[in-house]
Amino acid sequence: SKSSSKIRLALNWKPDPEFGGFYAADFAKHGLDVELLPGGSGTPTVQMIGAGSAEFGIIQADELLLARARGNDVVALYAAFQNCPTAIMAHASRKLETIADLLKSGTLALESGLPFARMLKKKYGFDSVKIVPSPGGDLTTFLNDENFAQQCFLTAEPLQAKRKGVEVKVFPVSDIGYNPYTTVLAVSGELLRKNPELAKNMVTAVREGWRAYLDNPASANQKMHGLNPSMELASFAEIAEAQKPLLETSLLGKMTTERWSTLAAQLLELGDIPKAPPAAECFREL
Amino acid sequence: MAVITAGRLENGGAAVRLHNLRRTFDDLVVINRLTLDIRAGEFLAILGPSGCGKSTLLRLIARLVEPTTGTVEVTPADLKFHTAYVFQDAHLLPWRTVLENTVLPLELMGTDTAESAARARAALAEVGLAEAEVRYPAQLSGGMRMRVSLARALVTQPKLLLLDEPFAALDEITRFRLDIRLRELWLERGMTVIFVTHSITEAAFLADRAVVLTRKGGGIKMDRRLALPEIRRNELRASPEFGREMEALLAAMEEES
Amino acid sequence: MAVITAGRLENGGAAVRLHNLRRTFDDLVVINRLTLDIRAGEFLAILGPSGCGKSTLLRLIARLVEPTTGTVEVTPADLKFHTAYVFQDAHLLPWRTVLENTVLPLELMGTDTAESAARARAALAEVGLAEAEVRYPAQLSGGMRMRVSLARALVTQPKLLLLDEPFAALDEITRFRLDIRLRELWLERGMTVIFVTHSITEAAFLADRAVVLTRKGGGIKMDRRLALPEIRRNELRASPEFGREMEALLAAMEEES
Amino acid sequence: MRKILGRVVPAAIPLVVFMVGMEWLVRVGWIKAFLVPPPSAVFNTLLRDWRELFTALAKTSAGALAGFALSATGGIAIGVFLSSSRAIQRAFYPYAVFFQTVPIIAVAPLLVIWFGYGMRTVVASAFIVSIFPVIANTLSGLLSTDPALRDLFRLYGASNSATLWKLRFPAALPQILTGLRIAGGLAVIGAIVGEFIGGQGLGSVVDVARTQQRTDKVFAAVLLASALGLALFGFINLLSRVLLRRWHASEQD
Amino acid sequence: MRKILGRVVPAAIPLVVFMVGMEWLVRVGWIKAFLVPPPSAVFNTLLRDWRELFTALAKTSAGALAGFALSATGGIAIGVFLSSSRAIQRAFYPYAVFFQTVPIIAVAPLLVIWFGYGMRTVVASAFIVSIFPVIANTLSGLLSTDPALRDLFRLYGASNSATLWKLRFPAALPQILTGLRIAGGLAVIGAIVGEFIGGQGLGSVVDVARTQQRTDKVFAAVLLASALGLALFGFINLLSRVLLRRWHASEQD
Ligand SMILES: Nc1ncnc2c1ncn2[C@@H]1O[C@H](COP(=O)(O)OP(=O)(O)OP(=O)(O)O)[C@@H](O)[C@H]1O
Ligand SMILES: Nc1ncnc2c1ncn2[C@@H]1O[C@H](COP(=O)(O)OP(=O)(O)OP(=O)(O)O)[C@@H](O)[C@H]1O
Ligand SMILES: [Mg+2]
Ligand SMILES: [Mg+2]
Repeated sequence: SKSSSKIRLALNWKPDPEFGGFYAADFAKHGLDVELLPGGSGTPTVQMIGAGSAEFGIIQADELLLARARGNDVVALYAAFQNCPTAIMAHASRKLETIADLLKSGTLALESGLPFARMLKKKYGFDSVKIVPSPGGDLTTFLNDENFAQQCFLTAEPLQAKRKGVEVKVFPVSDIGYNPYTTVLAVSGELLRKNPELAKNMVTAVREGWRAYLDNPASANQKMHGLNPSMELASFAEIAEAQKPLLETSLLGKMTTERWSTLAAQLLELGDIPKAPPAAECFREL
Repeated sequence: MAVITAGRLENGGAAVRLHNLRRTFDDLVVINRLTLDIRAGEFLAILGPSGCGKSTLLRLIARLVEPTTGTVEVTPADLKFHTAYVFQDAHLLPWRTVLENTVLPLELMGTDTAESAARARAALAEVGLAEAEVRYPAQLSGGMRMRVSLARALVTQPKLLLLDEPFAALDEITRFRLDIRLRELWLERGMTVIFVTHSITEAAFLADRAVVLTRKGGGIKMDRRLALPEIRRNELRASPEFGREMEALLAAMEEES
Repeated sequence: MAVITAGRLENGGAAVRLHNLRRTFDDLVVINRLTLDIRAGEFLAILGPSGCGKSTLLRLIARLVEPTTGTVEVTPADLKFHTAYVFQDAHLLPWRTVLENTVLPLELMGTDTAESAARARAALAEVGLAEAEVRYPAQLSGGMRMRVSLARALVTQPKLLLLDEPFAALDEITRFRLDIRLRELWLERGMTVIFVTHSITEAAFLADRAVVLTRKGGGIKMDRRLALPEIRRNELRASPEFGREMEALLAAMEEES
Repeated sequence: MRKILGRVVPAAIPLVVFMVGMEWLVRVGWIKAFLVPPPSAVFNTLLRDWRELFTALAKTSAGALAGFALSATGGIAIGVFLSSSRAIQRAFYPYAVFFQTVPIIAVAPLLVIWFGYGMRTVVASAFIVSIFPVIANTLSGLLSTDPALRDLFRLYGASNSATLWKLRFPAALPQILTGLRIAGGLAVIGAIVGEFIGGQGLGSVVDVARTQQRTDKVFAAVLLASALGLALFGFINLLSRVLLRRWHASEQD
Repeated sequence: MRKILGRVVPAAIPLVVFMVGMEWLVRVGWIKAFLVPPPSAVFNTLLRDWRELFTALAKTSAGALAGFALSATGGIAIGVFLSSSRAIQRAFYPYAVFFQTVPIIAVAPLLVIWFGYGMRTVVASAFIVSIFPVIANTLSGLLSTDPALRDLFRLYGASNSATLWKLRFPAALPQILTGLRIAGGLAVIGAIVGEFIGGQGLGSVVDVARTQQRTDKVFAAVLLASALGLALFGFINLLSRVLLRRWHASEQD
């Protein structure tokens, strides 16, 4: 069958604990020869899946809805992060209580164009805060300016900031009711129709991989550190531990119609998509 | 003598017919209503005050400049293999040595390399530059540059040779020597030579026919066949016939000044 | 006459002393052991076969080339305000019109603009280019370009005028006229003139002293004071004294060929 | 009028051919619309979102032009400085190369901290990206002056500044203009990269449209950026024509 | 040896001065270390992480060099093509400008999809970013041929290709080399930008080090990129020296 040919899985960032389960997976056991392709800033995984330049890819749920609305038939198979790790962090010294407080002054760096940013704007208005582009994981400005808040990954930048001696307060975006699945394994609709078996094996392998990683991240961490030596081994362990609550081990990749529908409704309301697709189109339980 | 003359006529050179030629640059009329028949194998000198249009006339004949009206007819027509031109300035390629510059026309005509080099060396020896062949133009004196340019024109065996004051930058001794050599080559090869010069003596010494252009208006002031022997030696310069031709040319020139 | 002579002596021109001068380019010895004293106000012609080092000598005097060994001494020393040079090629700035090119030395010396333009126009008229002042160099004939270069040298009132075959590209009539004019200017202004020429006649006609360089070895073959009257007219060319000087020069030149 | 048409029409032909071809390829499905939008969609977007796009274009133009102006003056000045001696070239030219190879994105935080968010960062980025071609072309132009003309100026005791302004600079002009042609396009790129960091203009539009997977809008913005680049290019060509027409081979027909 | 020292020393002086100054400024706290690392820290990183950094440098070099080689050949070819007539210039030169002003980052998805992850995307990016200066300089050089020499070739009935290779190209060489000087640095930048997307080499190191707040490593990587740029630059200078020494003013002392 197809399983003998090489399968590409496009990641949207370098090897790090966010992808721990994929690196821990034993694909060979399921007859798969998978190559993990680490990405960088701006790697367009959704388009790559659609265009067939990778069989599988890692995306976010909201990306998938946007893609489908643009005619790119991509289907989610496995959601690693049940809870969205995207958050906003501010200096603890500002003594902010809520996101609403945070939006009353200072500067906020947000990744341009993300739906949750518009949601924030709709909810609270950006009249008294200065919105600037996200520096993408760099903390220089944040460290330099107490009144600077920035979008972050719950498990990444806050730890970094602490290490640099800055106490931070973190506001997960799920607090405002925006909670798309993240680090979602996706495939093109076409491939799924043609070779459901392959997709099933893939999901099985990934699920086992995540289970293994949650049980014992050390060896996968070692492997990833080898591939991404710029990140220290200690950080791998730290993050692997910190991200556990977001993964919700009980579910291990499962997705629900309800959450997809909620997300679709939110995007529709924001005007990001012209109409909400049926949730069943968006993901497949294998 | 007859032998050489026969050889000359056999080859024949190119014939040039200019008919009612006119060339202007913007408002400036440089050549006007100029009609001139140059027979195959003729040695024609063109004289005229500075700026009167001599170089323009040569360029028209070489088809480097298009006539505004009128026609230029050269037979045989294929300029590529039949015309050589020594420009008023040397126009050497600065990135080529003397030898490489001399060989250029042969290269462009696709002549075999070994033979080209030999011919180029012979031409350089002719102009007294055998020793300078590996130098670059920037390392030459003004007169040496002009001589390279001359050698470059002589490597090919043109049917039509256009010379624009080729010897102006040379000392008189070298100049006299080359005058004689040019006349010899003409006799040997039987090409048509059109020779622009500022020197009335040189015109009289070299040519069989001289044309003096008017200072303005772009026409012909005088067109004179020179009654002088075919073989010219330095002694000729002192002869009364020579003096007579000189005087006629000088008179025409003076009227134009 | 005496008035002019007095004026000439008053101004004085620059004196040039070359002592044991040597200049080589790589292996090539161009000037060697050359010692020459040029008095203030002298009119010196330099002759020699093509490539013998005449231009190099002028460039050494103008300090555009450094001697390999030996010394060049010009008094008064300030070249900037005292030297003008007509190069063997015209060397005009292609982006400037004829007038703008002529005015350049005055501009560089900081002369007032209105006066500069007037002087440049006068110099252009002198060389017969009054009508061409708005043209660009690319629109000129070869002889016209050289005349612009000459005009450019004459706008300043140099104490030392270096001329490298300035009239080579001109017809004989114009050349004779400019020969006379140059001699007049020299008498009026009393500058020192060093004049490189290929024309033995011209050297004899213009200069008070002529130096013939050797073909090789970079030395002096002949250094001769010309016994001719101060004021030179075209009639002089036919006189026996003139013939005698010519012959002497010719003999020296021929030995070097 | 004829003349203008004569210039625009040849340039338009490949464009039209290309556009029609693209439209066709996308329509028949050989190229996927979510990768490359059909030209018609891009035009629609240009029309529909023109207000947003043109406001952005105005900002980008301001940033790119300011950066370009700085590059032009700074680059020429540095080129002039470097041309003054071989030793100076050896000492400082490598730093210009160094400066050129620094990826803006790597020093983005410094830009933001020094210049703040917004226009000044954009201008700085446009400047950094576009200055080197001006330096390189100015320098090489200034070093190519005809030695004979240099002698002429030396003879008349011309000061360094007179030699520079009356000889070396005019002689180098054709090459300097080529440097400016290159710098024009780079300034536009630099401005857009700066806008990714500093947040405004077409860069911002592209950034947002990318996350939104609005390829039509990305292409519309890119098209406008290119139009800006072309306008700058056209301006420099015009300048070149005016300055060189009378004397330089490259501007004669 | 002396000669090499004579070249390196003047270039090193400003560097040393700058380094010492920076170190001092950071040590006394005028510049914050998280903004700009002290040079000593950068050196430490270079030593400590040399294996990772040099592996990355090797990849980036391969990408940049390949892109540069493509730009050089492609740019010269396009310049030659454009120089063949005014009409062709009018028809196609604007597209070269267009091509130049497309921000790589905006068309990154296309690059990745057409060229895949890794080296080919990096090469494509380096190529796109660096080709225009070669085109512009080649074209302007080819158009500047001395008309008198063109006449000479016309007279001898030289074919277009002979005129190109024996006249116009050698005459344009000084300008083409300037184009290559610019393209060298840009190819390095282009490669790094490509690596941000395609994920390898120094680009990747910078990308990760940024998120890890390792400014020392960012600077170390930038330093290596610049060294690569300098090496390319040095190579072109050498080439220029060899090709032009005998006849062109810009390479004579
Ligand atoms: N820059 C240079 N490099 C090398 N050789 C040179 C250079 N300049 C001149 N020469 C050589 O020096 C010699 C003398 O040159 P120069 O120009 O002084 O001759 P000239 O007497 O003026 O000749 P002409 O009458 O032909 O102008 C020539 O052999 C020439 O090749
Ligand atoms: N390309 C051009 N554009 C404008 N005018 C030109 C051009 N070429 C020549 N002329 C003008 O045409 C006239 C004749 O020039 P030409 O070069 O034919 O003169 P010439 O007789 O060769 O003079 P010389 O003896 O000085 O070389 C001059 O007035 C010159 O200014
Ligand atoms: Mg002429
Ligand atoms: Mg000379």
